[in-house]
Order: sequence, then C-alpha cells, then structure tokens
Amino acid sequence: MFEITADALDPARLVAAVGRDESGAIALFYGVVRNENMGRNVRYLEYDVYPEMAIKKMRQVAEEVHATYAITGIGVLHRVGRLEIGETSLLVAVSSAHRAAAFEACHFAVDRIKQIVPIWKKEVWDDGEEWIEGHRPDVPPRTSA
Amino acid sequence: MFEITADALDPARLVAAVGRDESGAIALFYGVVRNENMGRNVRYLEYDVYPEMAIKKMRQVAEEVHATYAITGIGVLHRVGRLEIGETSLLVAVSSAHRAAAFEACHFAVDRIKQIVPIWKKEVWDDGEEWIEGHRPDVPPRTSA
Amino acid sequence: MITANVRLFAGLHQLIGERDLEMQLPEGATIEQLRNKLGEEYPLVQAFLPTLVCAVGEEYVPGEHVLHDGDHVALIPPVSGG
Amino acid sequence: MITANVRLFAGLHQLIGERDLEMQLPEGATIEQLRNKLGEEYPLVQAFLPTLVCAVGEEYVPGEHVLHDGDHVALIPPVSGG
Repeated sequence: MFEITADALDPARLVAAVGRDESGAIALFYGVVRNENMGRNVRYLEYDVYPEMAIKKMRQVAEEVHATYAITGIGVLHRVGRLEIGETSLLVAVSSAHRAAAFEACHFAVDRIKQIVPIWKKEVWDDGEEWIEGHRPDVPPRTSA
Repeated sequence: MFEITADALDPARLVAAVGRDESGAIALFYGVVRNENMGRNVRYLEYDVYPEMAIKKMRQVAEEVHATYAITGIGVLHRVGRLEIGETSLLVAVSSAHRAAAFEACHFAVDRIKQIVPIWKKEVWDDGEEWIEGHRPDVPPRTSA
Repeated sequence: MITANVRLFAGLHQLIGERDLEMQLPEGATIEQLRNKLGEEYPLVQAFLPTLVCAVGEEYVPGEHVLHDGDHVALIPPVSGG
Repeated sequence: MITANVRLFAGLHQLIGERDLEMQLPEGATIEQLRNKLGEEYPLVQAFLPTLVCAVGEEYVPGEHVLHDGDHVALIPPVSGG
C-alpha cells in the first residue's frame, strides 16, 4: 500500500495491509508536524507533491528495502496539503518475522523516502514562511537518450 | 501509559498518550503472534504475568530509555491471556523530536522489556505445548537485608 | 519461624497447580534456603531451580537476601514477554 | 523545434505562479540546455538552478539527457517530505 492523500492518514489500515501470518513484528513510523524547527515557531506546514513520481519512488524504496532486509511487508502513506501541529504527515509500516529487521528496515525506508520521493514542505511561521530544502536526489550517470 | 490487559490493545490511544507538540517522530512497535516458531506450527499463545511487578519493570525500562535517549514520551501496553495468530501482544510507542532517537529508543525498550518484565508465553502446537524460556533477568548483587 | 508467601507463574504455576504457597522457614532464612526447601518439598520444581530468579517486593533479589515474616516471594522463570 | 512540458513544484511553483510551462527548444536539446533557457526566460529561477534536479518520465535524469518532442520535464528542488 503506497498512497498520497490530502486526508488524515489511517495507521490501522496500513498495519493491516503489511501484516502476514508469519510476521512477528511490525515497526510503524509516524512523521508528525512539530511546533518548532531550527529555533523557529512553526504555525503549520503546507506540502506539495509530484504524485505519480512520488508513488513510483515509494515503490522503489520498498524494492530497496526488500532487497536488503528480511521483511514480510512494507507500506507508505504520505499526507499533503495543509497540516497542523500534531498531525501525521508520514506513515511507514514494515513487518518482519523478527523485530531487528522490522526496526532497521523501517528506519532505512524513512531515510530513503526523505532522500528521493518528490514531496516538499513549506513551514509557515508567525513572521514568514519558507519551502524547506532537504535532500537533492541522486541523479544516475548519463542515461540513454 | 503502562498497562497490562486481557483485551485487544489500542494503538491509537497509546500514540495519543506519548505525543507532545515538540514530537516530530513516533516509533510504534507491534509484537504480533506469528504462526511458526523454531520450525513448529503455532496454534495460539497463552500469556501469564505478574501484573504489579510487570508494570513496575515497564516503568523502569521507561526510565532507562529517558536516561539514554532524547525522547519526549514512551508508553507500553502488553496483552495477556490467550492470543490467536495475527493478534498483537505488545505495543511500545516512543516519541521524539527526531526520528533516529525514536527508532533507537523504541528498539532498546522492546529488548529490555523482553529481558526484565515478568511475563511468560506458552506456545500451543498441534501436538503439544511449552512455556517459552526467554531471558533470565539480571539479579543485583547482594542487597541490604 | 517465619512465613513466606510464595507466588508461582507460567510453567511452575501449571506444574504445581497453585498460584500461591505458604512456606515456613527459620528466622533469618535467605532466598537460597527458600529455594532449597522448595526443591525438597516439591521435587518437580528442581528442574526449574538453575534458571529461577526470585523477587521480593517486586524487585529481583540475590540468594543472600534475608527474608522477613510475611514477605511475598515471586518465583520468576526466564521471562518471555513481547 | 521541440516542445517540452515543464512542471513546477514547491518554491518554484509559488514563485512563478504556474504549475505547467511549455518551452520551445531546438531538436536534440538536452536537459542542460533546458535549464539554461529557463534561467534566461525566468531570471527568478536562477537562484534555484544549482540545486535543481530534473525528472523525465518520472525518473531523475542527468544534464546530458536528450529531450524529445512532448517530453514531460519535472523541475525538482531538494525534496523535504516526511
């Protein structure tokens, strides 16, 4: 399950989607809008997204995780639009037979999502706003034209 | 929030309890009953608990985590009694400003819970059953009488 | 003599069929003495003793720990929660 | 001449006020040429160019990538999801 939505995210639905009978552990990550960043008071966030490519890159992250860790399932939900303090922007769930793989794979997946999925956040403060520049995605060397 | 219960666990309630306005990340771990262990087909699990001490030891784990990681909240729910395949036996939620601390602290908390909290599981197979012997808790050196 | 209130869990509870036992011990008895007496009175328990830890007042205690009249002693086999 | 359909996001979208632009480029033009032309036609974009990455067909591509008529080119500033 890989989805981009403007609505509130449903963790129960995602967890149900990644669980298998052989899953003994599920690690679920919540990215949450917090009230402060770099010493500035955040009022709310606004997310922009390139939806088709974001879904494609989420799937690429999932393939990378499957290739690296012994997991039984993975899913990602990302919310876009305006989000208030305390609301959940990102959910990543990973199931595995054992807990170490679930934790490590989930952490890796969140890191990779922040590196390559085309989503952007704007912080809105009391006295201004800024689109946050996070990671510049790696570009493959010369491709066939 | 630290609870032992015979009822189904509610992750949403636990996540709400550990989140603060300054929490940017929440790691939530699900321990789930899986259908196989050590090559044996598991039908269901039966959990026993020393409730008062289990709560006390969960609180000790939380103190250890607070002393080691920069977290904003932690909570633990453990289910006991009979649990079927796919049901959740353990929920551990950790909130933090940043994701690395949330993941590492949650993983550490799960490991410690399995080492020192007086809870036991019995596996019931098609052809028998066994109380699982996991970790022998560390005993402090000589205490005052 | 003192009385210790002994609580059993998991395999021990199932084996002995009781959640709680009362044991009489001499004044100044230690956890180690309680363990030895337990093995004598309940030979079935002997297989558990090498890995068994005891808790008094909801804290794990070593064998030298001295018991008092009315103490609650929990017999804790290796734990397997999660 | 070929036409590239350019899509803008985040700060670029807000700055230029459009989600989509059409750009005319010579036959055989590369991403690098598109970037240069973008900087000439929209001087406001110049500050973004050093960290901007381009995607064609929903894949990141290098500056040498050759464009074809009708290609969809997404201008991707450093991402900050999560």
